[in-house]
Amino acid sequence: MIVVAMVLMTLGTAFVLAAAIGVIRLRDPLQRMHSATKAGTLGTALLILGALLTGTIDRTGTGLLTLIFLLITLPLVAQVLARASYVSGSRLEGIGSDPLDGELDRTDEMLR
Amino acid sequence: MTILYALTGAGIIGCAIFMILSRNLVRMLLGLSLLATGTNLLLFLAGRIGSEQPPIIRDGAKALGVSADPVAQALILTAIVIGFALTVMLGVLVLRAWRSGGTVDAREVDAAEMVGPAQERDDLHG
Amino acid sequence: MTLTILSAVLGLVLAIALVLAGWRMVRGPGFADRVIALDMLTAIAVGFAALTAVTTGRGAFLDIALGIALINFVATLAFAAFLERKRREP
Amino acid sequence: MKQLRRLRAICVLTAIFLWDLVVASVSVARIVLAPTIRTHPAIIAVPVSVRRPWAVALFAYFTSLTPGSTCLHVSDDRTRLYLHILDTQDAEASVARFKQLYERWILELEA
Amino acid sequence: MTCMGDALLLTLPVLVPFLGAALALLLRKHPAAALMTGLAASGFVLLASVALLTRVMVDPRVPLTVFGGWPQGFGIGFSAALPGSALVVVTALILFAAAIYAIGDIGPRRRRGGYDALMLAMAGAMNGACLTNDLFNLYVWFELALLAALGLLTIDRRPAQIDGAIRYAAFAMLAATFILIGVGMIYGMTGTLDIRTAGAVLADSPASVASAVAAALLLGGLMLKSGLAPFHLWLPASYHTAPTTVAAVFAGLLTKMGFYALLLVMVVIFGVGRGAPGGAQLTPLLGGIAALTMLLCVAGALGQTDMRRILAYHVVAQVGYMMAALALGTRDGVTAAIFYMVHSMIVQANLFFGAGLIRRASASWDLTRAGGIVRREPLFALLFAVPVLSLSGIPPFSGFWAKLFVIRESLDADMAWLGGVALLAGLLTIVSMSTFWSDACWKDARRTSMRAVPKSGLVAMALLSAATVVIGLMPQWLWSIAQLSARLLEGQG
Amino acid sequence: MFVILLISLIGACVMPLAARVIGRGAGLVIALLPIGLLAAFVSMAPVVERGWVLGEGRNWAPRIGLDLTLRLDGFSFLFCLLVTGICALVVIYAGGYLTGKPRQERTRFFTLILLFQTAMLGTVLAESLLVMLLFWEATSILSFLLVGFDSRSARARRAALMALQVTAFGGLMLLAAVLMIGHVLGSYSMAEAVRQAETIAASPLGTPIVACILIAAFTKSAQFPFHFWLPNAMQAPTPASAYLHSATMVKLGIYLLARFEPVFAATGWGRGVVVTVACLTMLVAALQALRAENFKSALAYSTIASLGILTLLVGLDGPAATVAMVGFLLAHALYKAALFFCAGVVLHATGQQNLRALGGLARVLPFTALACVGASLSMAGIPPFIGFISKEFLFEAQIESSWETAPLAIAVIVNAAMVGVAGVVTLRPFFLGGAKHRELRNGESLSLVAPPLLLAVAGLLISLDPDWITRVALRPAVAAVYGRAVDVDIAVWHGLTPMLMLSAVVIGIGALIVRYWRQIHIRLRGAERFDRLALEKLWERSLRGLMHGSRALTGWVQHGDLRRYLLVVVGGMAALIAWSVIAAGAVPRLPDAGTLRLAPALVALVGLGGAVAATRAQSLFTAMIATGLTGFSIALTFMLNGAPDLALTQFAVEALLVVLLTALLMAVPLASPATRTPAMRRSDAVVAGVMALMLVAGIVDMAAGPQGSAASAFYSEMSYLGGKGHNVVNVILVDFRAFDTLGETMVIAMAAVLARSLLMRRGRAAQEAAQPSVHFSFQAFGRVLSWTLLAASLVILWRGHDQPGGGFVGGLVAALSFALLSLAYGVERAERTLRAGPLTLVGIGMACTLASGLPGLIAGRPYLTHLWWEPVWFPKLGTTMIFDLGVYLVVLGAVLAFLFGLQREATK
Ligand code: NA
Ligand code: NA
Repeated sequence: MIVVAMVLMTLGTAFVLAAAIGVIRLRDPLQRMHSATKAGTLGTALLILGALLTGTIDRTGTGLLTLIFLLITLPLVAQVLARASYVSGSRLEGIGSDPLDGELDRTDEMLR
Repeated sequence: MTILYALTGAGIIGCAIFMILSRNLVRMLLGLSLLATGTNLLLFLAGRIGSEQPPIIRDGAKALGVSADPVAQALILTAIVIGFALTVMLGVLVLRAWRSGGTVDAREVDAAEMVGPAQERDDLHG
Repeated sequence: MTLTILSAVLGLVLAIALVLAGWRMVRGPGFADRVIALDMLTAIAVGFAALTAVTTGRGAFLDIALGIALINFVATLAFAAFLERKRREP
Repeated sequence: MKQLRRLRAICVLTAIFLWDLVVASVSVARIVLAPTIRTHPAIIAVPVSVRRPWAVALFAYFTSLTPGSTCLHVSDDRTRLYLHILDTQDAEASVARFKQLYERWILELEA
Repeated sequence: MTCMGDALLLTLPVLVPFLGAALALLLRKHPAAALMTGLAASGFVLLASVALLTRVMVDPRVPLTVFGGWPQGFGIGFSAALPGSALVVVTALILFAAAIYAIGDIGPRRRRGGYDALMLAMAGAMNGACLTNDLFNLYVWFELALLAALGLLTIDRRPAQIDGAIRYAAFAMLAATFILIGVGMIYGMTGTLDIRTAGAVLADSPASVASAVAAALLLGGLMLKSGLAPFHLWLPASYHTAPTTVAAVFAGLLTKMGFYALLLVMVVIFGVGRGAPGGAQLTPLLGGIAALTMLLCVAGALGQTDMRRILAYHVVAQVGYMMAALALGTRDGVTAAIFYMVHSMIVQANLFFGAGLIRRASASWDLTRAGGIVRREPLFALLFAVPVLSLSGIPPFSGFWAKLFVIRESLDADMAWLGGVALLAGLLTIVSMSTFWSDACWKDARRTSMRAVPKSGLVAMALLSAATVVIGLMPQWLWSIAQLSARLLEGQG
Repeated sequence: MFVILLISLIGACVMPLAARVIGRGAGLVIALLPIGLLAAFVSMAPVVERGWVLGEGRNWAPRIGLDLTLRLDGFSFLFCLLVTGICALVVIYAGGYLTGKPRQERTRFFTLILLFQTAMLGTVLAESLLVMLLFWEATSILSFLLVGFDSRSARARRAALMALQVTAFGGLMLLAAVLMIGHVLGSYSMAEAVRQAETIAASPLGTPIVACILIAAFTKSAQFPFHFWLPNAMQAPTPASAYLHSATMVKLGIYLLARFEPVFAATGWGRGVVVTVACLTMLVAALQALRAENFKSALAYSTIASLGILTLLVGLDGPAATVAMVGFLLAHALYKAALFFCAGVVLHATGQQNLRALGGLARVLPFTALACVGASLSMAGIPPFIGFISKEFLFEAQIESSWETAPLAIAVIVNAAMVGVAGVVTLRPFFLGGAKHRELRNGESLSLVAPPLLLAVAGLLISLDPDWITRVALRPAVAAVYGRAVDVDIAVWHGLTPMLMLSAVVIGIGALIVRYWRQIHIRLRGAERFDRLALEKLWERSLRGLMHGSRALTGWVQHGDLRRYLLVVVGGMAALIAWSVIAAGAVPRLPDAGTLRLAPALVALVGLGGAVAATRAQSLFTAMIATGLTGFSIALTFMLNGAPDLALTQFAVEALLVVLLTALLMAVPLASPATRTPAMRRSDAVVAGVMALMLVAGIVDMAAGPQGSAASAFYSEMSYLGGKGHNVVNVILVDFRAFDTLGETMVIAMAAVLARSLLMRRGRAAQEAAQPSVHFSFQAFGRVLSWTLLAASLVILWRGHDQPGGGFVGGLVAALSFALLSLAYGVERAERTLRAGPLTLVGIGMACTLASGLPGLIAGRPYLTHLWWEPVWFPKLGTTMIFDLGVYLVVLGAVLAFLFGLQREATK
């Protein structure tokens, strides 16, 4: 059990690190958002799961609640951030056609 | 660790002071918020650091074992909330200044220093 | 014991992630980049809470994890709302 | 019977959700950790069949999980979702996948 | 008197204003009810504080209550050691006078803005600061006073008020930081927040960098609060923007609260006057600060024609005298400082009251435009002469004794030069205040139509003027209290 | 004597009311008071005559060293006679002089005059120097009020201010002198000071004491260079001039000098200074008296000259000088008061003061002319008037003193000038120049002419039969001043003495001056350089300079630039710390290095990095994000060091700051162009850096010191047993140190009041704000998430006593839930959901918090003693919960007050 816990924790942390690297390396805010929210949150979820499995903590309920809340809010945060990035005029790398053009107001110049 | 934290706290305070000295009122406001943060870190050192254990009595126990100093934490908790109230209050003042004068440059927000007949028109109240 | 060491190592990794996210927050270039990096911090903080809970064996830190998740989520939304609205002004 | 169908839909959706989450994260991590970043981002419009607002929201929600896709915007008449896709070669395939994988079950719920 | 009675007496000066503030807040939509709440609470606090002082004078055992019923040193304690309980009475007197004055000065709009709640909160803060034994608690009261002050300052939302409040807030937040770090360091060094215990621990330990830094931080922070030069700059930039009643209460209470804390910290914790390690190195500096404050701020007053600004500068200059007394580092110096503080609180508040009435009558804050009071409002002119003369140090008013003590003690402490500076500043004060009175009251009004001053204003002024005269005629009474206070402060009571 | 003073004081307050009732005769009625007092003093004559000293003492404030001690000796007695006697005449005279003035003004005048009488009596009767000082200052103030009596006149006000400022300066000097004497002797007794004159002079404070006394005396007695206020003081109504500025008040300086003669004589230089100043005064005054254009100022300058003579006599040694001083004091009071009265009559009658414009009044004002002649003859020192006798004494004193001839020569010249002035003021208005005035505004009346006539006659009678006055007043006075009895022989005719010769010379020169006055006068007036001798211009210029200087200084200090203000504060603070550390001479200590924990170290450094980035950010938004990074890292630091409560609170605060400050940033421009030059930034950085280093030194040294807190140990032990809570931090907050929390709650509440009064309220915004444009999903899920947060906040509140949480965090999280609502649906919706106004929540919360302490108080325990109830059906219930609930409500209400207000303002 403890081994599973440790593996999960390590894996989770690795995901978080990967997400952070993505935030650095990816080229535009929308791409970075994918990395930050998804990989980051999954990593954290695994970390919590691992921590719960170590058996040293007597707060399984809280841990699970955290996990669920994180996972439930993750897509919402992703959507809101994505839209905010878009309308705040972020540079979008490599996007060919933009069907949203005309549908959603967008600042011409990126807010910076 | 103590020295590192002391350097960090004081460094934050130094940066905060640098920002407070700016003439942009919003910058000053952010500086004051930073100032509170740095101060809290220094206060934390007054209780000494060393234990990662929270000052929470374990279930079944009657007294607290080795843990971080609870008094310093209680003080900081108070200080955090007061600092928050002050920061936000200053924010409100800055916003009002912006609404009335259209500027957040401290050099142009100087109505209080200009005393005399000019400002008397509007300050009679019943 | 191994758990403690592992936690320390993982903590360091999380700290590095924090440095990276912090770097993006500070460097931008856009407001959106900074906000996204800020959201990344939530995950890191919750991770730290979980690790601290493991090293100290205290569930209190998991309460904090939940608290952070609840709280920071609103901060992200507030920033997003700011970005949405601020665009209308020159 | 209807309740049962709904329960099944919820279970399926949860399972898809968790699975997709892992897949999404792994794929993002792969992209990120690759020696050179090679992404093909795109913004695509997805027509929506479900009508109830919560159902649309749910659809948008699930599309935001899949490997590297996020709902950017829901059109005001709630007939289209606009997705940002991190790495796609074939936009049409993606649209089809969303409709097939999620919308079907959400329709089930809405019914 | 039982212990229970003590607990009640010590709690009321803080509890009643706070309860009143809560009530006033809930009643804020009904200005008349808020007014009555404020008036009733102020009056009740005055009675309670007089009862407390009487209790202290009657029974030599210092009344003490520890909130929460914990042993002394482990909870926050209030004790009515003398300077505190005397200041509570003065505070209550000023606030009661202000409540009366406000009847004619604070209209429904301001009351709906929360005037009464803010004022009562400030009263509670001031009383708390006077009674508390706890260093951090003192900090909390300072913050409360600050917030209440800012609320009162900006109650009309005028640009000048906002600007003044920003300046005030910026300084105050720096001050709070200094004080807070200082308090934290005291805790870090002594492990206690009880002022006396901390002082005892520090007195027994050798001088250290930490104690030197903490002493400087607390001194600097409290200098900011009490407006001592060169940290006084915020005060003349903000006080004058407030409504009259508010400015009067500020002048009477705020800086004195800062100075009282300064006194407490310097004497009790750092043993100024006892040559204890920790604060002794600062003593020589205090004299310079005092001299600078007196001269710089009197000069400030001389350079103005706006009544409120003149008075604001005098507020600070007066703190300079108190600092001069403290700087002597003797027990009689501390006594003189306490005497001066009480005198100055009453007089400063009264002066602002007077300025407000002059403004009411002549529709201008500018001295060059005011005038004609003696003929239109002879009673007011007479009442106003009392604080004017007292501030100028003319006998037989309280200010004469206050100045006399400062100078006398400076001689006894072999710091005659400081007394000389006080004398010089006194001369300049006379020049300033005689011009003030002559211009405001004596000369002819520029405008023919003058408005009558409200009766409530006169009643408030009469109250404070009477106090000034009583102190002037019976200086020994206050001197004895101050002397006993100084002894208690130094832990020899 | 107390009784006398008391009667005088009460009388001063009561008697003038007569002027309200009675018209013309008021003066006579009111004069009963001074006459009665005079009678009382005369009745003491037998005692004084024997050289006894009457003493009385009352304890006033012995701890301050202030005893209300009075003493009546010969010198005081003489003054008392003058003060009360002349007061009687002044009051009578004023009764006539002020007819036509409104009753209120007359009442005021009489009150002031009688109060002044009291003050004078008090000054000369005081034995304690402090008491003397009290009355001395009172005379200054009353003089101020009397000079400026006609306050409508700018000149009068200016003169009054000048008089006040000069004499108040002197008063402060006297205060200093008295305090220094008290310091040297340990007593404020005047007798003691005189007795120990040598001790005083020999003490290190001897020189300043004497200097202060001399300055005090010179200002009061209008000696050069402080003389200029007196001619200006002639703006006072004439009766007041007669009383204050010739007969009595200005003599207080002489009184002081005479009393302290032993003290300044004991220094090597005291007499020299006094004599020199006296001579200068005499010369200047004589010159100006001849230049004076109008009646009253001629008299004023002659008064200054006379005061110079008196000062000279005090300065000269030997008994004859004392005799001469006492004699001249009396003589001068008599004739100068009379002359002022006459001047007043002339002014009253003609409205004209210019000596060259007046003439031939003897026909219309015969009695006045008569009195004037009498007084002038006395002034000119013509036998058999008393002035002659005093002049004789003067010359005798000079010849007998140890001084060389210079003072003598000056005295001769000055006296000659006095003769001239006396002649001029008599002859010109009354006898020369033809009948210029046919129509008079006011004629003579009994109350106007009786006083000067009485004085003139008194001058004559005394010199013809000097025995009584010599016995009763002069001899005891001389004895009192000189310290032992001196044989005083007053007679008009001493035979042919050198003094007589000198008198003759004086009269001769004087006669010439009278003859050629017009020429001399015009010539002297033409010489404008003498104007400068008046020194009032200099005084006013220096006052103006003071004002300008002050303004310039204040402008320089109070320049209005907030940055420089704050720089002064921070720089000053750093300097203060540096001084403190260096002066304390302690060596900094270092704590044990301990183990370096990498992750926490890195986290802390990220915090520092955020702060640095915040200082360098171009945009305010970036600065805010960077600030947030710091806050976040410090919150993590708290968590990593065993402070979950702190971490949670800090996270909540950071989140709320984001919500609230973005609302601010919504309104203001984000770009913040540089407001400082690079040089400024550098200096700011240096100051900030130094300050930071100081703090590091202090904190590190503190951490190296011994550790251990009794309070912490107690709380750790008692938290559960006494406070029934597992979370020690929370128990501290709601129980051990609940009073802090109470205060903090009030802080937040007041912040809310401020926010509410400064920010827009519901209903103030004209139209409903449009739905904010946010993501559809956000609106779809917003409500449920908001309820989740609200529920969580209640859980946090509830569990706070045992687990991380409590009222603060609970309230903050609850506020976040409303923030969520307002972000998703607009602030209107959030406000509607709340239903109650934020301030109402705050008020209820305050009431809860405050009330939670009352049960304990009612139960006879200290306030905030929490009571617990553990029923079987529930774990535990305590008043702490009410307390924490109050905190929760206050925090929630306050944050919402800010939130709603800021968001409204932002979206306006
Ligand atoms: Na002599
Ligand atoms: Na001689």
